[in-house]
Amino acid sequence: MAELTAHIPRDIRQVYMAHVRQKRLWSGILLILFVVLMVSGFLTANSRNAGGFLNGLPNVLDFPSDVLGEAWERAHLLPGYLIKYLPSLIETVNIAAAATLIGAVFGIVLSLLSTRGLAPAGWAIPIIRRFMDILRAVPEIVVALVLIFLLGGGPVPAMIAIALHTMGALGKLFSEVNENASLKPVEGLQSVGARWGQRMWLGVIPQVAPNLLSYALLRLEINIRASAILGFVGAGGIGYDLRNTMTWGQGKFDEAAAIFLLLFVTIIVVDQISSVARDRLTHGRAAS
Amino acid sequence: MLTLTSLTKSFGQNVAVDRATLNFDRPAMIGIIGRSGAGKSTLLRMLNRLADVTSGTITFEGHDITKLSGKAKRHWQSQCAMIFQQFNLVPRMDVVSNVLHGTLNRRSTLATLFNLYPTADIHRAIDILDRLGIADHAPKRAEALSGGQQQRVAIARALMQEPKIILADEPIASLDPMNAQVVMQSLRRIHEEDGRMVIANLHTLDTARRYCDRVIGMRDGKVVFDGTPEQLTTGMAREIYGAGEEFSEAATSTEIETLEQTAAPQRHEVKAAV
Amino acid sequence: MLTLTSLTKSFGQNVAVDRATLNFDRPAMIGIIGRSGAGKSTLLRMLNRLADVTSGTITFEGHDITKLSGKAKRHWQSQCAMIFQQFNLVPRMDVVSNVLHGTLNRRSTLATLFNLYPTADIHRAIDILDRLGIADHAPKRAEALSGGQQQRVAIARALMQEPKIILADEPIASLDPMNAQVVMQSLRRIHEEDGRMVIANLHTLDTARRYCDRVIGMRDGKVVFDGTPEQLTTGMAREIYGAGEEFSEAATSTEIETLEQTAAPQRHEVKAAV
Amino acid sequence: MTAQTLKFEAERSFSRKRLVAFGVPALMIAYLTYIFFSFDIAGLAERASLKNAQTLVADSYSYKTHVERDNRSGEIKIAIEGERKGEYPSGTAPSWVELGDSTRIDLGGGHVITFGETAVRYEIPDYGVIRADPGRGGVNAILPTEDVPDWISVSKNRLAVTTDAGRLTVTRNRAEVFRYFLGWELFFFTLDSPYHGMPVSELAYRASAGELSEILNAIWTNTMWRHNDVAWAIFETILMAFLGTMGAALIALPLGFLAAKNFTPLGGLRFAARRLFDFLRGVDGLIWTIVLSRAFGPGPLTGTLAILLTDTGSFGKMFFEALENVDGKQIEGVQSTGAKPLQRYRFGVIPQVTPILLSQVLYYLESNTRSATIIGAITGGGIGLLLTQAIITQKDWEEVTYYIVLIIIMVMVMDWVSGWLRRRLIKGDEGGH
Amino acid sequence: DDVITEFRIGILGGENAQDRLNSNECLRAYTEEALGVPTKLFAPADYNGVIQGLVGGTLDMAWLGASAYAAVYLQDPDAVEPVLVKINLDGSYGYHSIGFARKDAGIGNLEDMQGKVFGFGDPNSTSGYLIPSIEIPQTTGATMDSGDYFGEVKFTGGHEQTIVAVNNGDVDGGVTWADGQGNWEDGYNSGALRKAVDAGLVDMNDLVEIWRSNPIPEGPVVLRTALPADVKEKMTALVDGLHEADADCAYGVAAGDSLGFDPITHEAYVSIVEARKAKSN
Ligand SMILES: Nc1ncnc2c1ncn2[C@@H]1O[C@H](COP(=O)(O)OP(=O)(O)OP(=O)(O)O)[C@@H](O)[C@H]1O
Ligand SMILES: Nc1ncnc2c1ncn2[C@@H]1O[C@H](COP(=O)(O)OP(=O)(O)OP(=O)(O)O)[C@@H](O)[C@H]1O
Ligand SMILES: [Mg+2]
Ligand SMILES: [Mg+2]
Repeated sequence: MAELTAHIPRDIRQVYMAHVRQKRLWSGILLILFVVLMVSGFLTANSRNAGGFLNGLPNVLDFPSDVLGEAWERAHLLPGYLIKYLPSLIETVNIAAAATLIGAVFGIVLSLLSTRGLAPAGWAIPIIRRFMDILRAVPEIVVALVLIFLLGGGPVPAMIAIALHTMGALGKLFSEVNENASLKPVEGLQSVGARWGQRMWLGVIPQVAPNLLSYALLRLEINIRASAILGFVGAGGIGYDLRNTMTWGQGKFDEAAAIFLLLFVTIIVVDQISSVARDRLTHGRAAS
Repeated sequence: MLTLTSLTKSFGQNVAVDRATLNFDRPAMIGIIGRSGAGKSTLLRMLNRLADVTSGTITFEGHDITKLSGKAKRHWQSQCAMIFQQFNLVPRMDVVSNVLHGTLNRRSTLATLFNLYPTADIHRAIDILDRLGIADHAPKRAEALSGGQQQRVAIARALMQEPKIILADEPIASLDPMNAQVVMQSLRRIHEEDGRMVIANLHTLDTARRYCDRVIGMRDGKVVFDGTPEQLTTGMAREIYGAGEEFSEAATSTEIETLEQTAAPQRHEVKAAV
Repeated sequence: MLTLTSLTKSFGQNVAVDRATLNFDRPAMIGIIGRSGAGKSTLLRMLNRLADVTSGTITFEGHDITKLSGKAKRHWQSQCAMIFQQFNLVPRMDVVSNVLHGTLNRRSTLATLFNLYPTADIHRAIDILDRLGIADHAPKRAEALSGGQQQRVAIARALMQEPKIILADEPIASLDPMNAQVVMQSLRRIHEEDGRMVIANLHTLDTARRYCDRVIGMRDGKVVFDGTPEQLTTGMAREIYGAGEEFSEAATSTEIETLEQTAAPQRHEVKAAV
Repeated sequence: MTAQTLKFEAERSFSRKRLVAFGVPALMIAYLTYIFFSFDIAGLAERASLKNAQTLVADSYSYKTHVERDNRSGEIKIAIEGERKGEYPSGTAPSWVELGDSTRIDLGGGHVITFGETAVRYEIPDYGVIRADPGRGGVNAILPTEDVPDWISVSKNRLAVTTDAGRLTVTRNRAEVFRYFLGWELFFFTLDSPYHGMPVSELAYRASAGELSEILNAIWTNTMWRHNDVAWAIFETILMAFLGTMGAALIALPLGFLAAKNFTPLGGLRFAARRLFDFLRGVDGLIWTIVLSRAFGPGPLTGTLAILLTDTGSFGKMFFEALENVDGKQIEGVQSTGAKPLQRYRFGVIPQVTPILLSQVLYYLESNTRSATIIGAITGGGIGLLLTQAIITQKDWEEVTYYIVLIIIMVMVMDWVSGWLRRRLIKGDEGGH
Repeated sequence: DDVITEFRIGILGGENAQDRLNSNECLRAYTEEALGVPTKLFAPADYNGVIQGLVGGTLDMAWLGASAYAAVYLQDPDAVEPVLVKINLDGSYGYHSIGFARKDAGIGNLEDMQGKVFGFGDPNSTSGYLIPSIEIPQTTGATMDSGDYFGEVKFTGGHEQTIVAVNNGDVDGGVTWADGQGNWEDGYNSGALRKAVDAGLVDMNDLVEIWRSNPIPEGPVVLRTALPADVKEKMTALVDGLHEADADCAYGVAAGDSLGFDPITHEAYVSIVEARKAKSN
């Protein structure tokens, strides 16, 4: 017995030391790789940029101070601008809300069709999943620009573009939620002869609704930004006004500042409301 | 009225139900016993058409229901209610809604999506709950109920279907002895008062003996016993459960009286047997 | 060597430890008992300086450690190892790394940040694990171990510190009787073989009696008993636990033998007492 | 309670439920109706341009070759997509164009266009011959029929004929024919490359005979499609996403500690850190791009910094939330050994939060690839710029298609890579929670 | 700073980014040769990118539109100095802002546009915004605010978008640039209309000209003021002599046929600067 215990640790020592050496080697390699990637990446980006990082750093505040300076000078005009651009802001929010609504509704359908165990046609699952991957992979701006060419400017191309992207993104998230739903109620409903729609609506949706709603809210937050950005490329809303005033430069910076303020406040407000609501949905309910 | 002919179900290599041939000519209360993996659940799931049949046929009142699909299959399911071990209710919905789900097959999808159940159905649902002694819980969420109460809700849902057959897959396995008794008595009463056929998978011999008119024993997918409770001797039971000499009736019991008599030392054996 | 003088800790209105005065003149194995909220944990946490002292002093080998801070405090902590009820290991790191955390105070910050420990330390860690009988688990993640094993890893981490004192805050409260015995025996062995002082908060009288040289009883923050296990009569115990006539030794027992003797009926009482 | 009162109650509860069941969709429909009118979706049908759609679709999978005559000098120019770099050397022509005193252009299917001395003749099967004689006084078009079909547009100074075989426009100065072909023109080799028009078997043979690098070089430096620039652009986009995301994570980690209640007792500091995160997040990446482009000018660094700033806000918020949820027991355990504060964080906190942080960072890496595409379109870097410019120019739809395909592949690959890394780096975590 | 380590040229929009880089590649090579420092081309997405680059000093040279030059000048008069201007084939150095509409909409002149939707291009464009926004009110006697004379006034984002928007009927009329030489049915000799016609996007038979501005001075080639004097000299000489040295390259850089570049000074743009000031708040 004594002999046995005497050489066991030696053995374990060797095994463990080998383990440690390997781990150190790997973490060393990973660390070096990461540092090399970061440094060389930074140097590449720096050299391919017009202005260098170090040269630019002292001037970082030039632009904001130009904008703020002008806005300050004509601060009395600010309330007027806020009112002037409110309709654009509403349009931006509407684009986001409508797109989120449409995207979420289709996202639910897509997710049910692509969740194993729930989908009525198993063979279609991989097809629908790839379809959602593609919807997610195309940046909204691409769809929006193409649609602007086809449908003309305005809110609709942006809405469609965001809705498509939302469909893909929410479809994937929703189907992950669905996967965790219990199949027992579904089987129970199946045993009474319920149709697919009834099984989903009564058996699955009540289980997953709080999570879906919470994800949809998060998406709304993201979509408001997206909708503002698309305005930038001509899809209407406040982004369009922001671009027109911002690119004019000196002389309209006060308007740009006002628009920016509107947009910023909206984003923060929606962000805060949605994060409180999401917290309630996912934690509050679960506890009760 | 219900005939199974050489009914077989295999999962790949594994034959879960092996050429089961059974005939039920009048509504009775039937218990199916057998140890875990014997194929009891699979048999019931084929009857309800939750699972497809590999070979063999099921006929009910002269109609072949083995290959039904779509609407016809759902119609059959509506006539052949199923009760599960885990109740399989919609936990977040209230009790009455869960019971009303029994009418889904009869109502249009759209109407049910908007909760448009006829008032008469709602009333009947409450009557059924009342009959099962849980009407007071009608407005509660299903998840707020105890196991025994949930199982009675499941029975109520089954009754709501006005089924010709009620299938029950180990309806009392998740329940404590007290609740188990209430649930089995409800099933028996339904059989006696409404004259419906009840087929229940049971876990324990004494339950089958006490409540059933006819007992079927399965082992490794095959029907190895089919007779009255009286014909079910301890020797027979040993064969069904594949147990040796140490087998004792009490080991599979969940009856309250039995439990209290044998108390503590029994617990280990119960586990071993389950 | 260790002296507490009128040691007090209050949380607002609530006085958790109330003028505790104790003197330990040689390394011994000391058990502290008392019911929940008596102030046992708070006392140990003050000793390790995880919690600050409200008033009174702690001196160790002539040095006042009551008000140490920064480096000196950390140095004291490294000499005075602590074992927790919930083990307080880093679950995602492997067992040896957890044990090596016992050397953190001695090694340079930079090296340890990158997990660079001297080979000698690693070998010693494995030796300690071997001594505690869990060397085989050395490369596993701490979270993959059972409770008893995790507690032995925690003891190994404490030993790695080469401490003069080992404090153990209910080291066996989360363990089953089998593991509890192994852990208590380890602590006792450490005391006997290495001559280290061990102070353990214990939950149950019989453990204290069986393993300790000296038992301290606390009630409502005050030291109400200080003596050998033999001096700890049932009447004394009743006073410490503030229990009435119904108090029985077995109610607080976790010993395996005791458990088997009294079996089932006891379980309820244990819960009530805990 | 009697069954009667229960029934009554159940009825009431069901009417309530119906109200909700109808109310929620009704609200949604009401909102969408409002959107329908406020976005003027009805008017959209009119505005939607089917012709544009056709142009777009046709152009995305086909290309056209221009044959153009200067009516004054009589000079003939043949160029793919009418671009200089696709021009045929003078005196040469594709097989369907016969140069000579009069130029005969065979559009296939019996459609033949002839450029005479001055006159232009277009034979259209089942219709007849269109003639035009452009000169000072106009194009002088003569059609075989009285009424003008809608695929012919004619005015005094301009004649345009669009058929399935191709297009002809004649103005006083120029006569121009477009013939459409399937495929992406000159995708691999430009006209001046010796490999242009070479069959695949021949190419394979040459490649095996040691010309592989020349062949690849010819493709790589293709002046029409500029594959090397496109590859750089993709690389720049990924670079922006990678640097921005990782840089933000590195900066947000220490800031996250500042914002977490359990690590920063100073309320003021915490408040400042949190508001900083809100601010960085609230000002979108796009705005940061504009703000930064004054100081750093156009290029990928500006895009990187914009992503970095926004994500520092997002990560900061997520990190401090994760930090506030850490389990104090592990920290206390490490602390009780006399560990220094930095060691406490390293062993008590970092192992707990790494899986959460890592998975969030990797998730962002993928989504930032998309953001980098958009940001690139503003600051002038990466595939985003190429794409938006190609769309805005509204003629190079085959390039648009090419870029879109590349972007989809890029995002999907990044999605896959980040998923793979997530699984590799956080493996074995399932047991930990 | 008397030595430079690299030279950065900004290129304005109007064409596919790739094509822009492509046609300026020869200029880049000549610059590298002349200055002996690495030279890079940048093609930001819009006017603003180049303007910011010049104001911030991260670009050394660009060929700007007149209005964009004014924007730079107004933000920082010392940032850049104009050195050269492109000379057209006829010796002039100007072009026009052309107002146009769809023929089938029954619009033939500005009067017909009353109450209709009018489209500008980019706010920083001289012909797409600045000049028409000053000269059209002189004709109509009303402001360019939405609802005053025109029913609505929008920015389409650029010349190409304006043409497509008018052709599609999204806006009833718009402005874009053209040299005003040659024939309408060809989309004139050069300009945005000509490019759209060449691309097959529009049929000039469907469009009519409804307005034309006074000649607008061609935008200047500018150099960053802070560049060392010898660099400025070399670059001015290089671009000035480009047409003689390499006509093909000059074609690419000038985006079409020209007689090359001639020297110019800030004085030529004073009126444009004033116009831009007038349009600012
Ligand atoms: N979906 C399935 N896929 C594969 N094999 C299955 C499936 N369902 C059941 N089986 C197998 O079929 C056999 C019979 O299972 P079944 O569930 O019918 O037994 P049981 O008698 O109900 O047992 P228990 O008392 O455990 O419920 C078992 O071997 C089981 O592993
Ligand atoms: N951090 C704290 N803040 C406020 N009160 C505390 C804190 N820690 C302990 N207390 C209080 O101090 C008293 C003594 O607690 P302590 O944890 O020391 O008791 P204990 O004897 O260890 O009990 P247990 O057996 O439950 O661990 C209790 O009343 C407790 O509520
Ligand atoms: Mg079963
Ligand atoms: Mg305690």
